[in-house]
Amino acid sequence: GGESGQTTSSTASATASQAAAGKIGVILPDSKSSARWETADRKYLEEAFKAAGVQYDIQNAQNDKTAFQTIADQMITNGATVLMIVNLDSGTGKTVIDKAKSQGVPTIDYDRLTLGGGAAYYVSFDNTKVGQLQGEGLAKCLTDKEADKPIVAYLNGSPTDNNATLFKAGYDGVLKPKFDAGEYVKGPEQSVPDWDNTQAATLFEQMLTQEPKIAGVLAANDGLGNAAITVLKKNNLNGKVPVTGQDATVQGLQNILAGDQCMTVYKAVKKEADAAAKLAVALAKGEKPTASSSVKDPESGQDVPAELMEPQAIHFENIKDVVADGFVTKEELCTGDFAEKCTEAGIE
Amino acid sequence: MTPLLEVRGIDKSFGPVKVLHRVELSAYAGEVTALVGDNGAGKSTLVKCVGGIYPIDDGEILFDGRPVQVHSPRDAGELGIEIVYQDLALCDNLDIVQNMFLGRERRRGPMLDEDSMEELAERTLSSLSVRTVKSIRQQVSSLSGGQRQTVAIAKAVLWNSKVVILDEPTAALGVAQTAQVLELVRRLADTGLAVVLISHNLNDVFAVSDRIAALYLGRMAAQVKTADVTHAQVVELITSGRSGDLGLKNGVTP
Amino acid sequence: MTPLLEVRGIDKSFGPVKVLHRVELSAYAGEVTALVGDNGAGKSTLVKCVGGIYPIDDGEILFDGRPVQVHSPRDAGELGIEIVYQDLALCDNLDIVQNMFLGRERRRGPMLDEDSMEELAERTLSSLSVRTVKSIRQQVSSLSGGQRQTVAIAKAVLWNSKVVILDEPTAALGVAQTAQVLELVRRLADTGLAVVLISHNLNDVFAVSDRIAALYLGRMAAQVKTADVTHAQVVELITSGRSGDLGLKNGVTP
Amino acid sequence: MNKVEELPSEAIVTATQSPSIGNSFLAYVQRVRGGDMGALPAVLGLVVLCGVFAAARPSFVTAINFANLFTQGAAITLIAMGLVFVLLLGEIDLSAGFASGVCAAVLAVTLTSAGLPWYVSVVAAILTGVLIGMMLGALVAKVGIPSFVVTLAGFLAFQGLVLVLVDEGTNISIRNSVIVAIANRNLPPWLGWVLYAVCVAIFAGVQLRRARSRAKRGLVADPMSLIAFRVGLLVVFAGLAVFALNLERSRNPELVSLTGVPIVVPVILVLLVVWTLVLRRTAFGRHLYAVGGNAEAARRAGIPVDRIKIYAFVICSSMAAVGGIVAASRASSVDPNTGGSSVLLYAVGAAVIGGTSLFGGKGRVLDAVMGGAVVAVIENGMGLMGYGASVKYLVTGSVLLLAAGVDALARKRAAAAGLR
Amino acid sequence: MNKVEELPSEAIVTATQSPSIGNSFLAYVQRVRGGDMGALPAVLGLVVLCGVFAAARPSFVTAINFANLFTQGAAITLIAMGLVFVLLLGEIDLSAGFASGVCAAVLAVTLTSAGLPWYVSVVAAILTGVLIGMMLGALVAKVGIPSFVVTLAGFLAFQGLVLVLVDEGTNISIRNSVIVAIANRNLPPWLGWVLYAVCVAIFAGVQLRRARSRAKRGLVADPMSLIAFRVGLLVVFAGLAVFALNLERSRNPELVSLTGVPIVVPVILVLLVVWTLVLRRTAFGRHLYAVGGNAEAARRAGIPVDRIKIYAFVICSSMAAVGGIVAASRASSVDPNTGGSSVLLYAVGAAVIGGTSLFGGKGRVLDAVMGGAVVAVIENGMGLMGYGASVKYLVTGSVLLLAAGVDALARKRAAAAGLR
Ligand SMILES: Nc1ncnc2c1ncn2[C@@H]1O[C@H](COP(=O)(O)OP(=O)(O)OP(=O)(O)O)[C@@H](O)[C@H]1O
Ligand SMILES: Nc1ncnc2c1ncn2[C@@H]1O[C@H](COP(=O)(O)OP(=O)(O)OP(=O)(O)O)[C@@H](O)[C@H]1O
Ligand SMILES: [Mg+2]
Ligand SMILES: [Mg+2]
Repeated sequence: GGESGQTTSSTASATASQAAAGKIGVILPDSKSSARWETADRKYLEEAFKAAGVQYDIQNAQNDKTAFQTIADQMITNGATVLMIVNLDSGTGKTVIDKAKSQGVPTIDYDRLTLGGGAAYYVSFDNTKVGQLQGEGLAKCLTDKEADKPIVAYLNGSPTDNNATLFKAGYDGVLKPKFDAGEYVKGPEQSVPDWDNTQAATLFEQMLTQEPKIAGVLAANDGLGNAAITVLKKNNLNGKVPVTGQDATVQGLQNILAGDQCMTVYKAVKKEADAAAKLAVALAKGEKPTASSSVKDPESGQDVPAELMEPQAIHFENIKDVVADGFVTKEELCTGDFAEKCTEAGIE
Repeated sequence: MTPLLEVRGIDKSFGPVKVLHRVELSAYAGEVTALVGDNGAGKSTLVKCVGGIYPIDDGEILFDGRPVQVHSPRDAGELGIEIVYQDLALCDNLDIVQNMFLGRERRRGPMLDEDSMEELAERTLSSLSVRTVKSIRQQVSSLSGGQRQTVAIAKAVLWNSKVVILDEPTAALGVAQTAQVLELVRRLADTGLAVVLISHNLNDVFAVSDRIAALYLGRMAAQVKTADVTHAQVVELITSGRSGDLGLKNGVTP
Repeated sequence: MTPLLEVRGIDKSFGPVKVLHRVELSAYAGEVTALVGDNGAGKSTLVKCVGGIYPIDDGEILFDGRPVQVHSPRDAGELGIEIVYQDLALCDNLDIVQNMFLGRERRRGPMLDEDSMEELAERTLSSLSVRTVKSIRQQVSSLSGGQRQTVAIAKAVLWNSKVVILDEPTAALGVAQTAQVLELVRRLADTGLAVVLISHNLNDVFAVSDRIAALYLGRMAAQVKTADVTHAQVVELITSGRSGDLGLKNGVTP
Repeated sequence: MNKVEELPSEAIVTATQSPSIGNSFLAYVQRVRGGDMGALPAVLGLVVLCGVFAAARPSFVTAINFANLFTQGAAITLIAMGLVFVLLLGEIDLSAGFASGVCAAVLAVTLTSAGLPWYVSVVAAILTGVLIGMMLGALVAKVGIPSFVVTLAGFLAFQGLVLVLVDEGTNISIRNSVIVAIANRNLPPWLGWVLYAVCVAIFAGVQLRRARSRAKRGLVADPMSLIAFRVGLLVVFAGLAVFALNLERSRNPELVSLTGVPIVVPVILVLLVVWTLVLRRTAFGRHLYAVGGNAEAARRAGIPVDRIKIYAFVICSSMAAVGGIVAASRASSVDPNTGGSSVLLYAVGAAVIGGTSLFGGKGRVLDAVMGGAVVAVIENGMGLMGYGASVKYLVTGSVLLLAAGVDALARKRAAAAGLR
Repeated sequence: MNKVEELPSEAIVTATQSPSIGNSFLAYVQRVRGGDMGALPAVLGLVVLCGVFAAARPSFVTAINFANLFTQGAAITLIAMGLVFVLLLGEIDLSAGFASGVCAAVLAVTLTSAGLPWYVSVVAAILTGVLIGMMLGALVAKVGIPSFVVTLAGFLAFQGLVLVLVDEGTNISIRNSVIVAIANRNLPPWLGWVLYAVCVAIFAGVQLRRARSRAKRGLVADPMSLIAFRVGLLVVFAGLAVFALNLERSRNPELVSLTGVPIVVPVILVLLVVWTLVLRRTAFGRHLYAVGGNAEAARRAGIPVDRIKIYAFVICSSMAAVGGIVAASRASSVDPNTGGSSVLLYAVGAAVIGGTSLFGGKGRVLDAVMGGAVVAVIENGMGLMGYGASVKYLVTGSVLLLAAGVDALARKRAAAAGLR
């Protein structure tokens, strides 16, 4: 966290320099559904803005829509000339975008598209793609284990998180045909409120009690995956039942190294952040940058200029890619018993 | 003459503890009936049964000869029974006027008529010799013990009720105030109300009452005319449940 | 003879209302000092100032001739001042024994010594003529008014204190219990304690007290030997603040 | 009643001097020093907070930020206003947050899926609130389950209900311009001034009439000078506020003009006045205080305690509905988080900071508004400071503590003076 | 004290018959019918819930599910046990959930980043709890800010603190086998039986000694038959529980064996006994009840009210720390949600369902355990039913209401009999 360096300088100078370069306001969604927002996005965006020498203000709405809007109000009050938002939902997002527009402030949808919002740009990973990778990853692990008509359980993300819906759409797209074909058997499914890992453990424990033959777990992120793995360990089923994840956290990667987790999805946040920062800086300087592609807003039917990143599935074999990218360091990952596994996975 | 208020064969237990045993009591219009008895004899419990605070286990309550059901203080109020309880039950967060009119506020349209209530409360209180109350808009939590008691009494006599029951009303009162309250009690009876007065002070009892009812360990030992008994006899009834011909025989009502 | 407890020039206001005006009071070891006064005169407030419940605005408290600071009930307790307050302040959710030993529980090691406390409580209570308490393990919320008062008195006399102050202790008590408490008061004084007794009942006051202090509208009207005054004089002091040579002149202490 | 009228009428209230503005002020100072400070601590806390934020971020004292404050704090304040009624009884309503969510969802669904006109939707939402309140109240008063448990169950169930209403997690956009206007549009400047004039006139009129009626009855009445002083205060402060809100606050005035009193301000004002009247001038309000102060005494006075409780819950949930409507309007959408996260705690916090007791019997609707202002200022100021998530939580907590600390210490000082 | 001893000693307690098992049982029935039902409603609620879930899902009554119940409910129960102390005072601790999160985070950080041995980490976590409690207690008792506000501020600040400790949202895995064992491993079956024998022996011993000591003093004592009955109950029920937990519950018994009493069970038992003793048999416990019942009376009795309050908050936060450790162990990880979401409300709910009053002065540690069991059974059963999120919220709410309703109606019946 911490304050954004330049904004704390006296406002006199702030207003003076504002005319020259403008000021970028960034609203992150929360810090609990995923660690990325505060640990990765904030860091990379700050670096990019600092490098470009523009003023910025990055805040986190903590999954609170009211706070989200308040922050937007305050940023405009504080003189932001570009607004970059990760919306909590499209409704609030649209209100903020409309308000910003009415004040002549352009907006960038970062990571999440505001449906019907009409932001100037959209920069994101494809969340449905993330789910798709999870589904494919699980299928791969099940094939490796030579499972026969495996029962697959779902630990979905928070029922109130729209991204969780997108992830689910992704992995359902892969797995549902297999269920329909009788290749796999659909097991119990639960959404985990607030992505809460402790609740996830209880939920999964009950699934396992009810359906002891669960042979594969589609967990929406690494935290939920770890919760499932803890329960599996208790029953000495860890490693036998593949579990998925997302975010390539140290925890998830270590679980993969230990053989307890099947895969995770790595999103190169730095690339996303850099792309978004580039657009924002250009806007702040009064330029009109062009985007590499565009997506169609399903609600308004308009094309939104977009920069789209590709997520990457991580299995034991390619953990080293994540380390090589600098997303996690070897020191964090290869502690204690994991040092050996790291060597095995070819991590330098 | 039928008594205005009569209770017959009232039983009352708290869990395993039986506090009242087939108690009888009559209060007549125009008379002061004194209810006496030792600490814990069950006087307050009897009053609370009549007032609808406690449900009774058995027995019946008659008002003006008709059996009535008293299930809540509201029922008692509607019959015209007004009670000053020993544990006063004032709302500490309200002021004197608000307490006095609680549950029977005067209104003008949908709004409260504060001014007329204030006026009336002031007049009633001053008639009870309270000289030290600084303001009748004071919260009752800041009143002295006697002042609280006076407010409770004033509250009860403010209404056009038919029966007034006072549970140790003068316990916390000074000499002058006690005299005023006793005078008030007499005056209420003289205007045709039935008054029941609970008191441990036998001088007061003899001074104002027409009848005396003595409760002993939850049983009604005797109910007699004040003129027919002596001070010593009443003390005996209170402390041992009987006195000569009067009172309980072998622990049961005659 | 220096008084065991003395207050000098105590002032006390509640917000804008001044309740005590330079009040003086002395209580001597071996004597019963009666504190009398009309409702709202300030008796209970004075007692609460001495007990550390209210901070005083001005004046000083002397114990055995030494000026002392009483900032909390704890301080008063440590000096050996034990008080029965008019608003009894028992913990309704505790039983009789627990209330009586509250703050001074007997222990055996780190644990409470329930049995010895129960034994002692039972003995103390029975000496106060309470016959109707069903069990001393009863919660005090289920006690009658007089029973509660008895518990509070028993609690205060259970300790080896030097000064005992009783604020209207007999207000809710029956005839026999009142006699017992008055006897107890006398006995406490005779064993060398200083006892202060607040009461509205002048018969009781004359029966047990050695001195009488009369408070009038927050001012100490007079403090005299009981033997030197008549009943009528005390009534005059209470109701008008003066009586012949005694009392306030033009509203100020002589 | 005739009995009493015959009694000798000798005035007992002799200690009160006929008041003038001078000694009224003196009496006030004395009252405050003696500990009866009313809203003073909350006001003090507000002033300190505003001072600190203004010093740290000059943008805090801009017209736009002043206007933002109102819309930002409105929903929480409205919910807190309703909560006061329940808190006055010594009860609690943990479900108020999600109840507002349910009502907002009803609004959204009837507006979009059912396509009803906005006023029907608003009525439906509020009726939903009434229904919820009746249910909660009945469970508390009639069945006798502690309100904490009932409303905890409500907290869970309503969360589920919101999910059902918004189709398991999607979010419904509200596009009706009237509804969106509530929290996002302003009155035209002239209407602000008209409103101001009406308020001042009514206030002065009521004060005068009251004094005159009391004087006629021979009761102590406020002197003219004091009334003039009060009206003067209102004229100046309300005038300043309206003036500030009528300033141009658009960042690109040539693009779009942004002036006027936010629509939520009169909404809050009207509800504040109505509920204050209900609490202070009707028998129902009196009984509410009585039940909260001493339920047994109230019962003995013949007050229908159960009914009072049910009404209080109904009011609370209906106000939650109003808060939900405002929140939905502000977000222009409803999703399963509406009314969730910290809404409830902030609302109860607002009421408590304003001086409402959690043990019942003490509190005013104005408290909720004052406390709501404190919460809104903290949130607004913290927003301007631009801290990261963790620091913001830490600082918000500390600031909340500080604001409450001013209040507590002031009251503590008073208690030491002997008043509690 | 000598004064008193001279007074004539005439027994006043005459109404009590010397009890036998027969009339003890009669007296109990009479007590229950009279309304003093102790834990009965909670037990009844539990039985009903178990019956319903068992009927709906046969897997509910398997050995594995029985064992799961304990580990699933442990953290909430432990936090609820601590909350009882604060609730007894009529205060509340909204921050207990996140306090447990902070302590869990301290555990995780010292364990992983600092690489300390597990026992040092555990001590550090608990000390953090003590510190938090001291802070909260001081603010409530010394500064005089209402506990709702103090702990609301704590709720926010600790949330921030957790975020700081876990590096703004990362998820720290706990790989220490001892810590992980707490909530995930079991005692060897023989140790379970030893523990059982020790418990029974101690219980019987204490009961006997107590009766004998009272009889010697001439006080009313429990008869042998009653004691034998009580011990018998314990022998049967505890024996059944240990037996069930020692059944094989592995899914692949040939692969791996899974038997024994979960380690959290003795942890909870020991804490239950210790805190029950503190509450019922020490002066501190007595004073806690006194302050909760009538703070003014306690103050007048010379009880250091402030200190008692601080201690209560310290106990509450330390128990939250213990709960946090168990939660961390169970999830084998700590993240910013640890102790968040509904942990606090469930914990308070557990205490209240068990019979603890929110107004102070009434409650036992056992209540928290009983209430915790109700909450755990609901969560466990709902998990087996496999509903979607919205239905689950709805049903959980209703079930909670039902469980509390049984209790409320039983008490209501009692109140009608005149006992309140
Ligand atoms: N709620 C209750 N639960 C159990 N016992 C009770 C309850 N209320 C009263 N009692 C018992 O009932 C008996 C009668 O009490 P009551 O208050 O009627 O006595 P009383 O005659 O008014 O005495 P006093 O003159 O002291 O006021 C007492 O022994 C008391 O302990
Ligand atoms: N907390 C308070 N705030 C304001 N006024 C108070 C407070 N406590 C007492 N008073 C006022 O102080 C005066 C003296 O009260 P106090 O209780 O000392 O009287 P008292 O002599 O004990 O009377 P009684 O014989 O009725 O018990 C009364 O007028 C009372 O209204
Ligand atoms: Mg009585
Ligand atoms: Mg007094």
